[in-house]
Formats: sequence, structure tokens, C-alpha cells
Amino acid sequence: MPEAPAIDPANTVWLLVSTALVLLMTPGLALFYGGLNRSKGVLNMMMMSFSAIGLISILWLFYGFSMAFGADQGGIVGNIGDYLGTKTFLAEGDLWGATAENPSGIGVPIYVFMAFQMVFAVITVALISGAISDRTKFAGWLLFAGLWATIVYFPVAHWVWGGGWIGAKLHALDFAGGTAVHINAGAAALGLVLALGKRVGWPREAFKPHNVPFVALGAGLLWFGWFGFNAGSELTVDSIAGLAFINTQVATAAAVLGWIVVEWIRDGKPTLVGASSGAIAGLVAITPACGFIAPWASVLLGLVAGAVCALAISLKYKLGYDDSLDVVGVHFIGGWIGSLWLGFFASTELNAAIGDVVGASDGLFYGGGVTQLGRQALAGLAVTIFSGAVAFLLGKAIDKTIGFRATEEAEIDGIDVAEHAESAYDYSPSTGSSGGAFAMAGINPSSKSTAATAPEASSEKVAG
Amino acid sequence: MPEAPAIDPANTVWLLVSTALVLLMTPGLALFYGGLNRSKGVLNMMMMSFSAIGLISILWLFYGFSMAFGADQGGIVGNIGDYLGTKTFLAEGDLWGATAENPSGIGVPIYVFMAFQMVFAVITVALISGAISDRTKFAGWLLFAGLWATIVYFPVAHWVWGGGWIGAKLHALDFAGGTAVHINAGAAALGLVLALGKRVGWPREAFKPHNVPFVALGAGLLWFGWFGFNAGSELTVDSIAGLAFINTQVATAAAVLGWIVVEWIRDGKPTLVGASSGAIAGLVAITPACGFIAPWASVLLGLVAGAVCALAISLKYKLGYDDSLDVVGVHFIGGWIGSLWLGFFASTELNAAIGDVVGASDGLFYGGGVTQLGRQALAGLAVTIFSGAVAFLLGKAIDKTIGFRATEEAEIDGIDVAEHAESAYDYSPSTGSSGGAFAMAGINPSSKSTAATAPEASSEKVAG
Amino acid sequence: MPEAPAIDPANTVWLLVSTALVLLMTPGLALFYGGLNRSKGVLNMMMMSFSAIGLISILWLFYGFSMAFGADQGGIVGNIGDYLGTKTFLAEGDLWGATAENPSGIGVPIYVFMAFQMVFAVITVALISGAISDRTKFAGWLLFAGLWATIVYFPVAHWVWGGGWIGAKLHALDFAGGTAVHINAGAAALGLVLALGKRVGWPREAFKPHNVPFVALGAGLLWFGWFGFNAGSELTVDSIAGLAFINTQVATAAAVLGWIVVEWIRDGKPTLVGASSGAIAGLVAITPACGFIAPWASVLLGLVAGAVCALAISLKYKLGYDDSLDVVGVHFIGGWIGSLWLGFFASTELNAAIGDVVGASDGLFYGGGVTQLGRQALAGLAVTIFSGAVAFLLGKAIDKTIGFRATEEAEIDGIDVAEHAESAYDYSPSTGSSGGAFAMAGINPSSKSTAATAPEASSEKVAG
Amino acid sequence: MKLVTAVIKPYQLDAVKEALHALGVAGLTVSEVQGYGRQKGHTEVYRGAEYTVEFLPKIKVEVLTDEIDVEKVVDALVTAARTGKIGDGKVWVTGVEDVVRVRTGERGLDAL
Amino acid sequence: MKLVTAVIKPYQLDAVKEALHALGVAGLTVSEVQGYGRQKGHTEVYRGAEYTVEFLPKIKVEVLTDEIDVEKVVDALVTAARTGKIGDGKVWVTGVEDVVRVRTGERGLDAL
Amino acid sequence: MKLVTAVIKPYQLDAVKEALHALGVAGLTVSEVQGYGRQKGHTEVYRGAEYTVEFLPKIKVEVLTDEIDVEKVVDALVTAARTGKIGDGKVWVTGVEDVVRVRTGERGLDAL
Ligand SMILES: Nc1ncnc2c1ncn2[C@@H]1O[C@H](COP(=O)(O)OP(=O)(O)O)[C@@H](O)[C@H]1O
Ligand SMILES: Nc1ncnc2c1ncn2[C@@H]1O[C@H](COP(=O)(O)OP(=O)(O)O)[C@@H](O)[C@H]1O
Ligand SMILES: Nc1ncnc2c1ncn2[C@@H]1O[C@H](COP(=O)(O)OP(=O)(O)O)[C@@H](O)[C@H]1O
Repeated sequence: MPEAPAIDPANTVWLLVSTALVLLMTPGLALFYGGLNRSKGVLNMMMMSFSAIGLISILWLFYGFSMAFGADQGGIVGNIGDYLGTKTFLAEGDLWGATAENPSGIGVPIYVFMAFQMVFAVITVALISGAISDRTKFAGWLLFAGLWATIVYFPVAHWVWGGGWIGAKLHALDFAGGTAVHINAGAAALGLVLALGKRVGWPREAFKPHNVPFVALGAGLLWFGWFGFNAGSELTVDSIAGLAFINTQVATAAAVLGWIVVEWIRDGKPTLVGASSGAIAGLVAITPACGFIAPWASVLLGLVAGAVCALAISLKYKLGYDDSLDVVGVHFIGGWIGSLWLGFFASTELNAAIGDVVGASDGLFYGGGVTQLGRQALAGLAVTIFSGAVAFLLGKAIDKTIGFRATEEAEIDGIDVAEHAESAYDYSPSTGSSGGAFAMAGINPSSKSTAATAPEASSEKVAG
Repeated sequence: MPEAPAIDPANTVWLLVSTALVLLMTPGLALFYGGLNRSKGVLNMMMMSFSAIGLISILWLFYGFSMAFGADQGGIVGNIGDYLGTKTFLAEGDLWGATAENPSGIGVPIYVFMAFQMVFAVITVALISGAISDRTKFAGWLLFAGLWATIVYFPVAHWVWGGGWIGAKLHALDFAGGTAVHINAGAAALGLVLALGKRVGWPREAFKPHNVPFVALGAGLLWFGWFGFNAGSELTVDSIAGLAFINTQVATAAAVLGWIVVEWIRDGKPTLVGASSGAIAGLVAITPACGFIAPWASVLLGLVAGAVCALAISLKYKLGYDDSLDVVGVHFIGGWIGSLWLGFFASTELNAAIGDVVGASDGLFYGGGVTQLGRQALAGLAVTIFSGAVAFLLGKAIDKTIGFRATEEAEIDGIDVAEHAESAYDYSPSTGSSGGAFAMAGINPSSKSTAATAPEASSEKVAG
Repeated sequence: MPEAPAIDPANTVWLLVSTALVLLMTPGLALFYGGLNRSKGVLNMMMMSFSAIGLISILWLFYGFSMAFGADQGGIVGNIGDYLGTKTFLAEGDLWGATAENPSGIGVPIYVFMAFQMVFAVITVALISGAISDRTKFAGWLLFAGLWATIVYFPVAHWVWGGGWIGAKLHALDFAGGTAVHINAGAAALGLVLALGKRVGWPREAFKPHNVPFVALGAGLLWFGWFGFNAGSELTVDSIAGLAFINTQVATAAAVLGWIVVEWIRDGKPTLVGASSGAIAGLVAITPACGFIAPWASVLLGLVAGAVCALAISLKYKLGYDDSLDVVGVHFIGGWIGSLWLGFFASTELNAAIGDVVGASDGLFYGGGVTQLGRQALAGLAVTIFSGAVAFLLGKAIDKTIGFRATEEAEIDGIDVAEHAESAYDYSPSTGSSGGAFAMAGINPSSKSTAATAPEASSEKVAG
Repeated sequence: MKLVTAVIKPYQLDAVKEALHALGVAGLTVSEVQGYGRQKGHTEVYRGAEYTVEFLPKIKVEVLTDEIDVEKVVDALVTAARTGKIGDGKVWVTGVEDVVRVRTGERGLDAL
Repeated sequence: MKLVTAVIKPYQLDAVKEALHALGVAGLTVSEVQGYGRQKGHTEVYRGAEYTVEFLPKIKVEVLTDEIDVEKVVDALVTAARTGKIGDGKVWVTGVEDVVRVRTGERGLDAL
Repeated sequence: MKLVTAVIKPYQLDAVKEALHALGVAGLTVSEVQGYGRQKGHTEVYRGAEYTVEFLPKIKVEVLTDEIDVEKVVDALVTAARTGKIGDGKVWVTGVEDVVRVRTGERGLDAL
């Protein structure tokens, strides 16, 4: 162990790359969600993701990281003064995990670790948006995103990874975010949907994907980025990072098969939406488990998660909540499956950190009894209730105040035009040569902007 | 050399990243192929790639890796018991290439190397699918994929890289997969097309790309991922990895130019499909050669590969095989060009491993005579015949048993609906607000799924 | 310091990855620009980017790198003989920055550094193309691209980073390309637009994006790749790379917010095109500054850049130049903002290299007075004038000789068909089954290619 | 025989189809059109420039029908398509001289 | 003059165009429509929920023609569009009072 | 009442709409069609194979109008749509027996 603090270049490179990979997941998610949505709401869908990147990154820098990873305050939250965004951390010893005995920590600059965790916060918030497509005001979403991140995500990240009660006292396992990210976002999605209600026409009408290749490409980008999410969460370059990586791959592959097999049996045909959804279900389920179980157990987990989530997405029709793009069916259920899986298949033989670092036990099938299973369930339950309840209350409160639910008219005409004055596509051959926006001849366009001569249509001349 | 086995963190990071990059290539390929296809078969096209990721990853984990990289059995195949998927490899010494004298091998955990090679197997299988678009049953494809991988790819990977006869005895060179991947997949594509026959209407009708931006984006993602494929294949971080990287870039750039120049001269106009196809041709051709030749020779190779492949895709009209998306014209021909190029331009001065590790000779232009050219040709020929023949026989056998070729009706109506009960796009403004699926008012949708209240259209009420 | 030259594996991995990331930016840009364009010119738009990858990579290998990074010739250009593309650099000591005292330099093979800088040259050229969409002949673009790169980019890169007058004598700061890339490309865009003139119908008609999800996805890919661009520009794995990384993230996030807030206030609605454009504006502005300022100052910079660029894009209507996709409003203005920002917020406390390596001063707010501000302005001005003037002259000269501007007819019918004989989309259900290209029955297709039996439509039979 | 053509709001297609089906109308043909009329279009913003999109998406429904049923068809169409808000569209009737069923060659009423 | 309108299966457009061309018909206008009739639609599945897509893609062909040629045009259309399977579509004829060629202002038969 | 149908070049739609508006025409319906006629299509290349795309994008404009105004409408349309180059399109007039405004149920001229 070095006396002077020293950067570990390989760990640092790995985290830099992983951070970039996780950042890419949110545009990937935007595409996945956008493609699943109707064409008249695709932009609003994507905008919820893009705005989450914008807003949550800033909150994280200024106080979120402190709340999650500052010195523990009674197991509940980190000390908000520790890493305030107004400070800078560029001294030689500003390495993550540095202590007196281990002045280099994991050898990664604080800013790199902060950026890595930042993109986790971003995508967790973005995940929620898939449940409420086609029916919300954008201002309401922004407010919700900021508040939910502050009240729920930042503390929960502390509970699970920052020295809070779930990790440090309950000793529940969560390698890369089954509880902190997927159960958390899934429960929030459910709470928010219950607060905001169904879309006009649901479930009578068909709300089918408008662009399935986007769905598949989005799933592909998510898969790619998820390697950073999962294998990056080991934070160091070692054999467990390799284990997390290969487990992510094989569980996801198995979940693709699990989902399409269910479709084949139930519906007679396997679909590409199913294969893509299966991939996400597998990625979700392996997330908490990827560094703690064996590859063969990951394959099994993937098969189960793919198959169960393929069935779970029908729950909404039974129970009557309009979770548009199945955030509950995939992330909530998938997160639970992966988290409980650890109660059966986690093994200190595979990863000594299970016992040494987290203080957790072997799973049931490795002779650890049901202890760990109980811990996993308790952790999941606590986050489910807390996140779901806060999301529900925030949803109601925002709707009562600044307004959250869009009008029925906006839903019918399309939320993109209503909230963003944009439409996604224009394939018309006449566009820009007279048609499309059908701006009138002879009139110099101008906008309401300060630039007095920008385009403006001559609505008053012709629409009368 | 360290006494105790130790991970090399930089090599490990590089292989982790490279693996993620290569994984991304398959969704990239799905997009490339999907965009080139007609709109009514794009989902089936992409589904063949996505299912390959699902299926082949699992087979690779359980026995494929052993067949390719287990201890050599007579030059033909690896010992299947060596790395069975039920085992775990997390001991300190479980590093790839570890031997008694060199207990660290290349310093990369076995799981990382296994994952890297896994994504090679995946994409090789996926490549084949481009040849048979719009005409196959999905079940037939899945069976073909699993069998061809097992009978052909796993052994051929062993022949070339796993200690088998092509690498170890014939001393043929293949840096990243000219013979093992591209000639192999291209020959299989040809065999399979001959077994399954032409599409209805081919070549009388136009089968043009339905979404050229997808083609270009797919090519972009492939190019990006290919750096992992090629420079990652060096397996260690050294100057040869850098050479492989820059060669990949400049050969591909040159091939873009080579292809569009041919188009310009022949057709009067250069196209974006041409530029994208040229990029793939260049990437294919440089694959076997990237670590063995000089950058200027790579530029030349790219120009030649781009130009020749641009001409070679017309072969199918002359010879009458309906290779839908030109897998033969690009991968087979491009792979051959790159592989033979080594017989001219490989040089032990550039990369000592040519002689030291593979036991190969300098190319003709570096004073090595025609020896190496002969070896390259022999290796390519063996793989061409083996892979092509097996693919043909599998194609015929599957068609005779569970059925492989779709009905003419399915082809005309579109293979997406016929095989996957999905259609790719719905840009209708009325979707989900009454039109689109035109579900009838007043009826609670329900599915055949166990969830009794999921959507269902009221076909019996209105279709009568 | 090692006596023998030795590769630094972590630095090398980081630069390899960064190079791949930056390469991906150009296809990402193609998508971003392509989506913003009308559908009848999307392919031409993307083709300008793809051809830039092809052409500039080759020029860079053969002489561009030498011109930029060869031994300084009077502050103006590098010695062209130093790294000619016909040489090879694979000796042990062929590491970038190697000197007698420091035989390892930064520990990165020359080819890796050369490839990293290659993709910078590529994207700088590609950036320009967004200004002249829908109106140029492809041959004219190719010629312009090659000449502008040779006359402007290669020398300017030398001025800024290669030991030339801007970096070494003026001591102006540019971490990753504010002056060298964005001001440079933006000024060229302006010059070229002035040379080529407006599109038919501009500004009377609406030229709106044809595919906004492409715009957002393109922005997402650019964001992802930009981490390589910015954090990779540190060239070594250290805490400044981490600083550059997190600054890139938070400035971009803030710029998303800045841009949409302006839209919200001015137009009443925030848009996804705005969020995407804001991201690009933030990425541009933080580029020169990312390794030199504190994260909180980056947030501020992002807000300002997002807001100002959102306003600046209306300039073209006031001043009457048809910069189609706002290269000037975003890259030129954004580059200037970021570059001047250094005059206020750069601090040697944060990054000692500011003083030690570049010889620059602290910014105004860090007690350095206005010295650095003046240097930044001078550097920007010089590049603006040089690049703008050369671009204008090249535009005029090419138009006069081989022709650069397309005919009005080509503009109205669509530049894709006119210049590339391609159209981007075919969603027709009848495609390939009779409709689409409506090839006639009973006729064997054939092309003008040497392959006598390739497809050809029976135009003479039916069009008479 | 008559051809009844209706230009309606997309959201009403469902109700229209059901109403026609209830009448026993065996077939119809629909297409996507853009309408311009009293109903105002919406405003779109692109990079600070505002554009009024004056054409609104509409659905055109065409029904070939028996002379005797025309009134019933028109009434059913109008009732089902009505929301009472501006932009509900038009229905018009034109005369048809002959109809042929392609499959069988049947003509006139038998072809419907 | 007459307007002959045909709603046919997309795959038959080729044959139809050729048949009309053989007749000497100088021009035609086609568009994409969706048809509903005796022919059943297909079923699509989205995440476990089944939807019947009842509207089928069809092509509408419109040909302006001389009164004298109407029968020939209709016959050619019907023959070329026929597959004999349900859903082959309809052809109908309506009267046209005047036709103008935009380019020249020619009217009536000269405008065709 | 009459229905005036025009098939025109996409680029001319603007001028046509303005001309009709100037005449006081209150509404119209447009759709995208593909035309085949004297005007040559263009050639596309896909991987070395050349295809003639014979159908050209056109815009179809439909205007319901008063009998009395027909000539004015036709003339305005023809003049505004004319570029003088081949492919400018056709305008034709058909009789309409009845028109209904869906919103109000008004019939005939009041429905326009
Ligand atoms: N004279 C006309 N000719 C053809 N179509 C018309 C005409 N007037 C209106 N339409 C169509 O009817 C639609 C509705 O007309 P509009 O004037 O907006 O409302 P309303 O029918 O309720 O008065 C328009 O969008 C257009 O498609
Ligand atoms: N009454 C009708 N009015 C308008 N179009 C019709 C009518 N009936 C059928 N069609 C059109 O004709 C197509 C074929 O009709 P269908 O009943 O399916 O088969 P067939 O014509 O062989 O009896 C339909 O898809 C629809 O587009
Ligand atoms: N007989 C016809 N029936 C229906 N549409 C026609 C007919 N002839 C031409 N058209 C339409 O008019 C358009 C222009 O016709 P074309 O012959 O190319 O030029 P022009 O009208 O200038 O002589 C065609 O693209 C087609 O849409």
C-alpha cells in the first residue's frame, strides 16, 4: 500500500469509460421509450429523459452527491456540506475512499466517482417517465423530477451504497442498483401513475409502438451502456469486474430467450418488442446480482426474469393502472427478482466482499439459510413503500398546484404539439418547398423572438 | 515476470471495453441490415440479430468456449470439458494464457477473455442472416443459428485461434477474424441462400433500402465497435494495438472512397448506401490484416476492398443467387481480399509475433515469397468449403423437417406480420386515438394471455 | 522517470477509447444534422459527414499530422516530412512526446496519438457541412473539404496545439478545441454560406427538421463521444482528466436547461430540438475550458452558452445569411463564449499546466487581470478571419470552376436524388412487391455496371 | 349507386366505422388527408422561429352504397363523426355510374 | 369524360400499370389507402396484448379517360388486378364534367 | 355543387392555396399522391443496380364549391399551379349531389 496518495490509472480509466457508457444509457432509454410510444407523444417522452440529464446532473453536483455519499448521518442521509458543488476537489489526496490507513482509497479521483454516480441518479429519474407517457405537463415533470430525486433517490442511494442503514446495518446486497435504482424507480412509477390516472381511451384502445427499430436500437444502446453500469460498479479492475461483465451478458441473453419463449407459447409469435423488452428485463434483474453470483446462476436468473416480466406486464390490465411502457412490469418486478435471487444464489466463495465488506450472508443454496433472503426483502419493501408513497404524494401535490395532468384535448391532439409545439416527423415530399408548414408566399418570416425578422407564418392572413 | 499470478489492469480494462464495443456491433448490424431491407421485413431482419445475441451467448458459455479454446484435440476442436459453463473461474490464477512459467498469462481474467470471444461468436452468426432476409421462418433460423455455431463456428475458431490446425500447423495469419469470421459467415450465407432459394419477385423487382439513415447509423456503430474487434484482438495494450487501431481507421476510410469512386464512374452518382457499404467492406478487409501490415498498405487495401466489393455485389445477378443484403459480396469477398493481402504485405519487421507466435512468413513484397499467400489461400478455402457445405445441408435439412422457407403469401404480405405479428412503424396521426389498430369503442380489450383483461380487438364483432 | 522508453498502458487505453469515442461523433453529427434537415436532403447531409471521415483520415495520415504536429516551422506549420504516411512508427521509442530527458513522453504510441488527432480533423471538417445543406454539389464539397483541411485546419491545429504561434507564443488556452475546432469550423461555415448564398425559398418558407428523434439521438451520441474529445485531450489519466470529464457533463446539462428556459420564456414552449441544440452548445462551450475551470464555473458557462446560443441562432434572419442548421449560432458563438470564459475563470490553482505548460495567466476573476482575455480574443479573431476568408474564397473558386452550388431544380426536387440518386425512406406497403420503384413485370433487371444482368427498370417501355 | 365521401377528425374514425357497421355497410376505404378550413391549425416552434401549421390531419372515408341507403349512410356518418367543435368536417355524395368487384367481375349492387 | 377509380391490392399495381399502359393510357394517379371489407385483417401482438388490425393496405388508382374507352379501361384494370382471392378490391366509374391540363390550359379530351 | 380536384406539383401548393384564399374559398382538403404521366421519373441507384422511379410525388387538392364559382376556382387553380413545365398536372370537375357540414348538419351551400 502506497504511503502517498496515488491515482490508480487503470481503475480511473475504467470508471471514466463506465461513466460515459452509463451516460449513453439515458439517450438510449429515450429512444427505447420513444419508439414504444405513439408517434404524437415521442418527443415529450424523449424530452423527459433529456431534461432529467440536464436537471439531475446539476442537483447532483451541488448537493445530491453529498446527500448520498457524504459522511453518514444516522443511517439516513449523507452530510450535505461534505461535497457541495461550490467546492473543488483537485488536491492530490482527493481520491475516493481515501482514509488515513489507505490514503489512495480506490485510486480514483473524487470527481470521477462523483460523475459515475451522477449518471446513475440521472437514469433512475428518467426511468420513471415511461410510466406516464402522453398525459403530463412538462413543467410538472421537471418539478417532480427535482423533488423526487432530492427526497427519494439521494437518500436511498445513501441507504444502499453511501453508508446508510440498508447497506451498513441491514447488510442487504445490491451490486449495481436493483434496490436503489430499479425497485426504487419502479415503485415511483407505480405511485405516480396512481396519482395521475389513465390516458384517455386506455385500455380500450391500442397504444402500440410507433417505431420498433427505435425500440430495438434503444435496447441495444442500453445493453452496451449497462456494462458500465454493472461491471463499472465494482469500481476497480479485478476479476469481479469480469464476473459482473460476463454475468450481465449471459443473464441478458437468457432473458431475451425467456421473454420470447413466453410470447411464443402464449401468443403464437415471438416479437422484436419482446426480445428488446426481455433484454431490459434481464439487465434489470442481473443488476443487483452481477458481482455476487455464478454465471450459470445468472443464466437461470435471466430466463426467469425474462419469462416472469413477460407475464407481469399484463398485470396492469388486471389491476387497472395505466403504466404506459411497463416500468412496473419490467423494472419493479425485474428489480425484485434480481434482488431476491441474491437470497438464494449469493456466495462469499465467489466474492469475498459479500461478507467482508457488506457483512451479508451466503444465499439459501449456498448454505446461508434464509437470513439474506429476508434482508433483501426488507430492503426492497422499505424502498418500495417510501418511494411509491412519496411519488404518489408528489404527483397529487404538483397536480393540485402548478398542474401535472394534461388536458384531454392535448392527449387527443398529441402531447408533443401541446407541450412542446413540435411534431416528430415530416416525411412530406413538399416540405420546405411550399407545403409542410405551408408558410405563405411573399411574407418574410419573423418570430416572436427579439430577432424581429425570424420566420412567422401569416396565420392571420389565411386562417380567418 | 511476476512469480504470483497477477491481473494486468490495463489489458483487462482494454478487453472489457473492447467486449462492450463488439457487443454493440450486433445491434449496429441489425440496424444496418434492417435499414437495407424493405419496411415489411425489417423486424424479422433485426430479430435474427437479436436472437443470435440471446442464443449464441448461452451456447458459448456452456460449451462453445471450450470447443474453441479448450485444450487442442488433434487440431480439430478444443476439449469440451475444460471450461464448461457449470464451472466457475474466479481463482487468483484463472487468468487467460497462464502457464507454469508465465502464471499471469496476458493478465486478463478468463471470464473477460471468454466474454470477448463470446461476442465474436454472436456477430459471426448474425452476419449470415443478411443473406436470407424476407423469406424465412424464425424457428428455422434459430435452429440453424444454434447448429451452425456448434458445428462450424466453434471448431473454426479453434482452428484459427484456439491452437487448431490453421493457426498452429498451417501457420496462416488471421489477426481478428478474416478467415474465422468473415469468410466463414460469407460462405455460410452463400450455402444457405443456395439451399433456401430466391425471394418472390427477385431479381425482377426492386428491393431497395427502406431507411437509408438507419443504414448509415448502423455502419457508424459498426465502425465504432470494430475498434474493439480489431485493436482488442491484440489482447494487450501495446504498440501493435495502436497499429491495429489506426489501420482499421485508414483502411475503412479508404474503402469508403474506393466504393463511391466506383459508383461515381459506373453509375454517375456516389450514394450513402455506397459509402456505408464501403465502410463495412473496408472494416472486413482490414480485420485479418490490421496488426500485421503498415498503414500505407492498409490504405491501399481499403481502396482495393472498397472498389472490388462495389463490383462484387453485382455477381449475384450474374450467378443468380439472391443474397439479399450482399453478405457474400461484402463479407466473403472482403474477407478473402484481406486474408490474401497478408500474403503480400505481412511483415515480421512490423509485428514480430507473425514469426514468433504464429510461425508465419513475411509476405511476397517483404521478401517472403509466395509461401504465406498459399497458406492464406488454403485456410480460406478450407473454411469456405466446410462452412458453405454445412450451411447448405443444414438449410435443406431444417427446411425438410421443421420448415425454414416461409410461404409466398407471407413474403408478399410481409414477413414481419407473418412471423412476428408485428409491424415496424405506425406514423398515423390517428393512432391510439381511434385509428391505427382501429380497436372498437366500448369493448374492454383482453388478450389470450393469462391476464384475462388485457387488450383484444373485437374482430368477431366487426370483421364478419 | 524510466531510462528506457516504455508505454504507459493506462494512458494508451484511455487514448484508444477516446479515439473510438471521437470517431463515433461524426456519424452522430451526421444523424443530428440529418434529422434537422428536410427529408429530401438528409442523405446528402449525412454523406458530407461520411465522406469527411473517408477523405480527411487519409490526408491526415499522409501529410496532415505532419503539418499539425511536425517540428515547428516559424510558428506557422509543422515539418511535413516528419510523419509522412509512407513511414512506419513501431519502434520501441516511437512514443508521443518522447525527448532525450523523457524518452517515454506521455507513454502513448505515436500511432495512437495520431489516430486521436485524426478524428478531430475529421469532425472539424464535417461540422462545416451543416451550414450549406440542401444546395451543394457533392464533388464541390469533397474538393472544399480536402482544400480547407489542408490550408486551414492542419495549420491552425499546429498554431494551437502543435507548437505554433497561438499556443507557444501568444499563450492562448484551448483545452480541447474551442479555437482550433469550433471557432474554426464556425467561421468557415459563415464564409462558405456567404460564398454560396441562400436556399431557394429561404427565409420565406419553413425548413423544419424531418426527424426529431434522430436529432436527439445524434445529440446523445455526440455527448457520449465528447467525453473522449474533452477528457481524452488531457492525454494522460490523471485528476485533470476527471475534471475535464465532470465539467463536460455539468456544463452540457446546464446548457440544456439554459436553452430550454430561453425557449420557454420567448416561445412559450421548450422543445426537444432545443434541448438537443442546448446540449451541443454546452459541449462546444466547455470544450476549450473543460480542463481549466471549476465545476461550478462550468455550470455557469453551460447556462450562459445555452441561453446565448438559443438567441444567437436568430441572427441569421437579421443578417440574412442562410446557415441552414445553425453552425454559426452554435459552434462559432459557443466556441467564442467558451474561449473567452477562460479569460475570466481559468486558474492555475486548478490546473498548474495553464502556467507551466502553456505559459498562460489566471483569468480575470482569479486575479490575472485582462491579459488572458486579450490573448483568447486575439487567438479567436485570427482564426475567425483566416478560416472565414479562406472558406469564402474556396467556395467562390470551386463554384466558378467545377461548380459548387446545385441548380434550383435540384433544390426543389431534392438534393438527395439530384446528387446521389437515392431517396432516404420507403415506407410504402407495396415496396418490392410491385410498387416502390415500380419496376415492370417480366423484365430482367440489369444495371449499367459491368454485371450485365443486374436490375434496371424498363423506363423506355413505359415512360414514353 | 352513390359514393359517400367524408372528411372527419381522426379520433372519430372508430365511431364512424362502428356506426357504418351497425348499418350493415360491408366495406369502406379510408385514407389520410390534411384539411384546411375554419378550424385553426397549431403553432410549432423550431429554434426560435414560429410556424403556423395550418393543415390539420383528417381522415377521408369513402363508402360506395346503394342509392336507397345513401341517406342512412350520410346520417350515420354525420352523427358518428360529430363532436360539435369546429373542424368536424364534411360529408358529400356523388353519383357512381358503375361498380365492379375485382375478384368476381360482379357489377352494380352485387359488387358492394 | 370519366374517372375510373380502383382500389386494389398493392402487389397488383405493377400488373395494373402495365395493362393500362398497353391500352395506351397516358397517365394515372395512385395513392395509399386502407381498406376494410370482407377480407380479414391480421393480428398483431404487443407485449402480450393482441390487436386485430382490420384495415389492410390498398392502392387507389385513378384514371381519367375518354367516355369511349371506359369499358376497356375498367376491363383491363379488373383483369390485371384480379388474384381471385378475397380482398381484390373494387373499381368504380364516375362522370367528369371537365378536365384541364394545368401546363397548357387545354380542356376536355386534349387534357388527358 | 361541384367538386374540383387538382393533381399538382408539391412545390405549387403554396401558390394554389393563396390563390384560392384570395378567391374566398373557405376550405380545402389535400393529400399526397403519386403521379405517372408524360413527365419522366428519376433514376435511383442501389448498390450498382439502377431503378427508374416512374411515379412522382404530387399533391391532390380537393375543393367543394358552388356551381357558380366553379370556373373561377378552376382558373385560379390552373393559373397558380402552372410552372409551364411538363408534369404540372390536371384539374377536373365532378358533380356533387349533396354536402353536409358534420358539426351542424347544415346541407348544400351552407355546408361549405
Ligand atoms: N370547400 C371545401 N372543400 C373541400 N374540403 C373542405 C372544404 N371546406 C372544408 N373542408 C374540409 O373540412 C374540414 C373541416 O372544415 P372546417 O371549416 O375547419 O370546419 P367545419 O366543417 O366544422 O366548418 C377541413 O379541414 C377540410 O378538410
Ligand atoms: N362499400 C365500399 N365502399 C368503399 N370501398 C369498399 C367498399 N367495399 C369494399 N371496399 C374496398 O374494397 C376492398 C376489398 O373489399 P373486400 O370486401 O375485402 O373484398 P372483395 O372486394 O374481394 O369482396 C376493401 O378493402 C375496401 O378498400
Ligand atoms: N389520365 C390521367 N388520369 C389521372 N391522372 C393523370 C392522368 N394523366 C396524368 N395524370 C396526373 O397528372 C400528372 C401530370 O401529368 P403529365 O402527363 O406528367 O404532365 P402534363 O399534365 O403536364 O401533361 C401525372 O403525374 C398524374 O398524376
